[in-house]
Amino acid sequence: MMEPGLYHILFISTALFFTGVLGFLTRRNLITMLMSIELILNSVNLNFIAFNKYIWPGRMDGLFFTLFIIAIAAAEAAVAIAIIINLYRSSQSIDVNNAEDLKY
Amino acid sequence: MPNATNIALIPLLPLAGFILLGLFGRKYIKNGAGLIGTALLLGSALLALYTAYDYFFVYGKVDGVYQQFVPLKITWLAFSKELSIDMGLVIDPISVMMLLVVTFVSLMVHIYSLGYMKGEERFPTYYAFLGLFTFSMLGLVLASNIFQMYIFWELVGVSSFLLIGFYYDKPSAVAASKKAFIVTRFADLGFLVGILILSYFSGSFDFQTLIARLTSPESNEVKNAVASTFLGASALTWGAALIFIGGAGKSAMFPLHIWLPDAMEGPTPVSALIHAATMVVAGVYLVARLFPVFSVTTPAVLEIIGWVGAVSAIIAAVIACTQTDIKRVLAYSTMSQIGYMMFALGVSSYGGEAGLGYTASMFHLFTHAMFKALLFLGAGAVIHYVHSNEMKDMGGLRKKLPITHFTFLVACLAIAGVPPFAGFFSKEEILLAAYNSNTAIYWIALITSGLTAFYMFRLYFTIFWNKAQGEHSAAANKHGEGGLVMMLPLVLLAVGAAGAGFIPFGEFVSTDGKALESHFHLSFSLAPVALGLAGILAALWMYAKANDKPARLAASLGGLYKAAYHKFYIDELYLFITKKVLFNLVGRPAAWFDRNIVDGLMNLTGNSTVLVSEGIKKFQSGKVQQYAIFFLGAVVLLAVLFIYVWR
Amino acid sequence: MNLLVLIGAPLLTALAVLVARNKQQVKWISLAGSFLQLGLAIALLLAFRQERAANNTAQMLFEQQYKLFQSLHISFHFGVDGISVAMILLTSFVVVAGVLVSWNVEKMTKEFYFLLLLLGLGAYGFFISLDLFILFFFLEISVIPKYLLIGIWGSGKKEYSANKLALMLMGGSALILVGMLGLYFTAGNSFDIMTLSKATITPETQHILFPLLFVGFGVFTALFPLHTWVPDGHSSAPTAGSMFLAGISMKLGGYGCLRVATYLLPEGAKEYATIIIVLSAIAILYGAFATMMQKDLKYINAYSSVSHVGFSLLGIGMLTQTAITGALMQMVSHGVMTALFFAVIGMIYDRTHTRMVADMGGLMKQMPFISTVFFIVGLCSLGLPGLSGFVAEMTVFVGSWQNADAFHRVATLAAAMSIVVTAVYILRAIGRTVMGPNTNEAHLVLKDANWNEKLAAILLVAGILAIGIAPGWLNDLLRPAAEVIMNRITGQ
Amino acid sequence: MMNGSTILFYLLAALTVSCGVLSISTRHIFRAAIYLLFSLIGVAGLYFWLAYEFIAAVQIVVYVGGIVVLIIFSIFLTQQAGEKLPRQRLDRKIWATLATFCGFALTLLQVWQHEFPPVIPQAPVTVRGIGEKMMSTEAGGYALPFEIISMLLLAAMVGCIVIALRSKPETK
Repeated sequence: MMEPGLYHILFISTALFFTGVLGFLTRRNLITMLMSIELILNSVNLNFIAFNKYIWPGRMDGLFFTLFIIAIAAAEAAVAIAIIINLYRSSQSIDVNNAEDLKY
Repeated sequence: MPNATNIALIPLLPLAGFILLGLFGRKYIKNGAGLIGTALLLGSALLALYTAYDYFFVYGKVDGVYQQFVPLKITWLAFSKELSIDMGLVIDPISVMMLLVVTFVSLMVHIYSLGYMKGEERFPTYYAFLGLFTFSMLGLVLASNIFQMYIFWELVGVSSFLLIGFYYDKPSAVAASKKAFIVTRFADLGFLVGILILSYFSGSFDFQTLIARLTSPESNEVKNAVASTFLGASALTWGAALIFIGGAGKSAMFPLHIWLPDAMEGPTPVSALIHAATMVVAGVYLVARLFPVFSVTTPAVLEIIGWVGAVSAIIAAVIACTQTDIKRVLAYSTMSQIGYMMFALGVSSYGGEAGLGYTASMFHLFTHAMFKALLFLGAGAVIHYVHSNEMKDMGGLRKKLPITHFTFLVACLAIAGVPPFAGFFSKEEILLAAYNSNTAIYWIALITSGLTAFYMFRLYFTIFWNKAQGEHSAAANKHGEGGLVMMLPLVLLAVGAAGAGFIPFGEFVSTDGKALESHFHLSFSLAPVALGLAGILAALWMYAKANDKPARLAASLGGLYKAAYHKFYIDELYLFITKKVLFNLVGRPAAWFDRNIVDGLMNLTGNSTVLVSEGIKKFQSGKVQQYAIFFLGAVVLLAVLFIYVWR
Repeated sequence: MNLLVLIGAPLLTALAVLVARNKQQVKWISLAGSFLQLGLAIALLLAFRQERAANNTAQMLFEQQYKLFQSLHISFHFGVDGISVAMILLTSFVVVAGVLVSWNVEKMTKEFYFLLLLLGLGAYGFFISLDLFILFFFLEISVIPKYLLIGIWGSGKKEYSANKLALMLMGGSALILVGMLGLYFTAGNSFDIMTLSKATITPETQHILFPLLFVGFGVFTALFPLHTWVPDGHSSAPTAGSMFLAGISMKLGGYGCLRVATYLLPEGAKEYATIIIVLSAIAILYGAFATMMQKDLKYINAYSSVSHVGFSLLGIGMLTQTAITGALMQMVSHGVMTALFFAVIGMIYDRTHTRMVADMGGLMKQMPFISTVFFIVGLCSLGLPGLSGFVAEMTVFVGSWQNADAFHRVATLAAAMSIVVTAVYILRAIGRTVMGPNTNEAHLVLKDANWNEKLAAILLVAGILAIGIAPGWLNDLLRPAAEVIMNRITGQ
Repeated sequence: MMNGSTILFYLLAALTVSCGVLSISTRHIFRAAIYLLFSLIGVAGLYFWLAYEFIAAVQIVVYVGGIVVLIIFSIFLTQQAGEKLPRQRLDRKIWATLATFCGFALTLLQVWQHEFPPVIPQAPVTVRGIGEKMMSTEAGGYALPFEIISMLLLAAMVGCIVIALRSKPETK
């Protein structure tokens, strides 16, 4: 065991990211897919913060990006859930495999 | 000097008639159409007569030689400085002679039709077509340019087509008109290619230039042409032979004659004009027009012409003996007589005494026009009276139709070569010419002349004698012989048929323009006249009274009779070639190939595009996660590629 | 004469049609506009002859140039030589006739006439353009309306035909575009035909570019084996559509083959002449034989168009001045003739509601006028002297025959053979439809042509006769222009 | 060498990753939401560990307090209680796992192969510093993005309302 540093945090964020990706790819429920997306966003946030901390500690760009991403994530989640609920209302299902009316 | 305006007016007057009657005839002129057409043609005929007088007796002869004049030449279509299609008028002995024949016979037919076609629904159209035909025929005769001749040649063909198909609601008439057009068209293809070959080597379409360049063996043109050979014959021989094919098609020479008997579906006066007196001799005229080329440069082709003519003459004569439709008998007789004219040209050579065949051929053309037109018009009068073409519906008509009977007899005597009628003189010269140069052809001609007399009198006796009077249907007798307008042409033509032989033809028409003495040998004439009389007597014996001799004779001849009756199955052969070979083996596969292979390839291109896009469409499934997997996979793949492979 | 009026007149007419209030107005505006175009075309012919008579020997007359995209060297460059004048005249005749025979179109009349006029506009623009880019622009203008005309107003399997036609023509356009860009970049960054004609293009480049351009334009003019849009397209198109398609559109291709491919790339033309001759000879004979088996009048004319247009391509491939003149004459002649043919077929179809030869008979009795016109156009098609087809075909033959080797001879003979086959199928069609006994009771009450149909037919017949009886004027128009092209080919 | 900070880090890391994995693997949707909640809390803890208290606070407030609650509400709206989530198709699972692991491996490989510059310790940022920077209109200030984000949020709000509005039935 060694002192935790940038590599450790990057490992966590990578793991979280691909966990989210896997969830996004394998879940059929739209809400759980949304959750996976939140995981992905969080892993990105973690990256930003870690880089800000370890590589450019004198600046705040990573921090601000994180802030904005959180804000946008909130908006995104709200819109996504609105869409999901609307979809549920119209087709009584939020299975992603059924939501394919707009193909071709 | 020839007067260009007068001569140009000869063909233009009938053309005016065609335009006038064609455009306004149906609505505004109607019954006056016949008179207008006839009047215009009368003007034309008078001008032709004047021109002939003027040419033969006033200015045509210079130093004892009839000259060729080209009073008018307009460039119609120029291909290059040298090569152009001109519209010109040529005045020389044969063209003037043809002018006379065409205008005279056409005038007779015009007058005759006033009675014969009276009451027809398309009376004005009929006269319009007659005008078109006369115009085209005169244009052909006067052509100074080989392409001009081809143009009018085609126009003549189409007017013949229109007139044969005049009764357009009769399927047989339509079929006959199509057949006539297509067969002659096929022959015209040969003519066209022949023109192209000759004009390529001579560098001109103009008759005068072309003949001048191709008849001097030392000229470069001839040397070039002889140098280039194809299948063992020189290009020039091919060209001349192809041109003759054109002539043979129009003149119904064996084996391109099959259209002529069917062409009898047209109104009878039309048959008289087109398919007896004028258009069918266009082939003879063409050979005569290019005679110097044929005789000087390509004697081999001339020999072919002679044999084709002789074979046609005898085959047609044999077939004519067996036919029962009177117009068909006359049609085969026409073919046979044109065969005479052809082989007369074929046995002739250029210049002086040796050119007797040429003179004889033209002479026969002239006399034949008279008596054959007369025969047809007479037959028309009979048909008009009986309302049938079949011999078995006729008989004993000599009292009912006295004038017709008399004129028909004159014509029969003329064609049978009985002196002193016209046919005797011209046929005599032909036989003499043949005797002098080709004995085999002479014998064929001699036998043919006997056959001619036989089948003509077979016709004559069956129509006018044979049965007792009144045996044919009473319904037919409503109108009498057909009035003055129908009888006048018969009489005038009978005068021609009886007297035309006394014209000293050699004085006017010969290969080189110099006068040719016609020699008359009593001893030579004996054989053909005797044969002719024998033919007549045989016909008298068999057909003067109704009996079973013809049937027994036919039975004893067996296969020969049957073959002749079926026209030696040539029609069937053609039908086989066109229907079975051309349609089924060429046309149908071509159409199938186009629909299925060529178009199939196009559709294949289209369909494969559709198939590919159907395949690609699968990717666009609407399944978000599938997209995401592809996306991720592609990102990873690209990342690997960019990082490790393409670094 | 300002050439812009030739584009302006149809454009204004088309716009006026758009704002017209009702069908009557649409029709009369179109008619007036098309007659105006005819008048302008005739005025152009007269002005052109006058200039030439005044010894103006410039290759192109009435040139005008306006910069469009300076950076790409594209400009509106207009000018006419004899070929263009003849083609413009042809177009104006067909447009008038097309407007007249469409008098009974009830479905979406305004749009129909608008598209017709647009097609005409494209053709006029195409024929006066001296800039490849603008030429291409107008070519495309004349393609799209055809798709709509067939797809909306067509009959039979119209969607299939419209798609096929549009796709094949677009494919041709794509080849043209590539060839054009090739020219642009290899010959000094210019789209201008006059500039390009003076540029030196290496034989290797021509070897690549010529097939692109020739085949591209060849698709438009039914180059074998890319002709299969012709039968389907024609048979599905409405009458005026067929007339425009065969009368004008196929000529765009022929004009392009000559003006763009052959004129600009003479070495390529020489190199590929053999292939062109073989293909066109096949098209002529094979088209004729295929026609023989058709039962539908429109298919008959469509296949015979393939055969006839083959003469144009044959003439171009023969590369002699006379043959090229003949090819151009054939384009003009075939344009007028085939437009008339389709017009007549349309008239018959409007009445009998069938195009099957076997279902008709003896129409002469009920419709003497239409039948007579049918006769005339049929005779023209089989090359009767005195009508336009003869002049054109003979000129091609005479021109072709000037190549003295066996290959050219055989090709010419094969082509000449088609005139017999043509006679067979034309006479069969005529014999069955207008002649013969009446086979259908319902046809006994049919009426003859209306005034508008008569006018259209008379105009086109006049065109056929004008070429057929006195071909001199057309010859004078086309021959010098063909000579310019020949000089470029022989390198003088 | 284990000190409290290190132990804390590993605990937080374990919490975050394990809850993340559980959240995407459980077949009970409600549990998934709760695991997500803990995972997010773990991330917030990591922010604390990194001494970014403000971000950690925002993370807790927005994610834990906002988004997860929103998700739970939507689960209530759309899901029958106790119902298990449907299984995914096996082939898709296999492909997804394959692609994910490849990506994961590749990324880690890249991360470990990369030499980052050495760390320079600095004073932690204060909330005041964040506030000043955010409102600053000078170079390097974030006033403009801030405004844009606020516009975006407004737009999202309007969008949500529009989407969620029950459309009037078009029967008439």
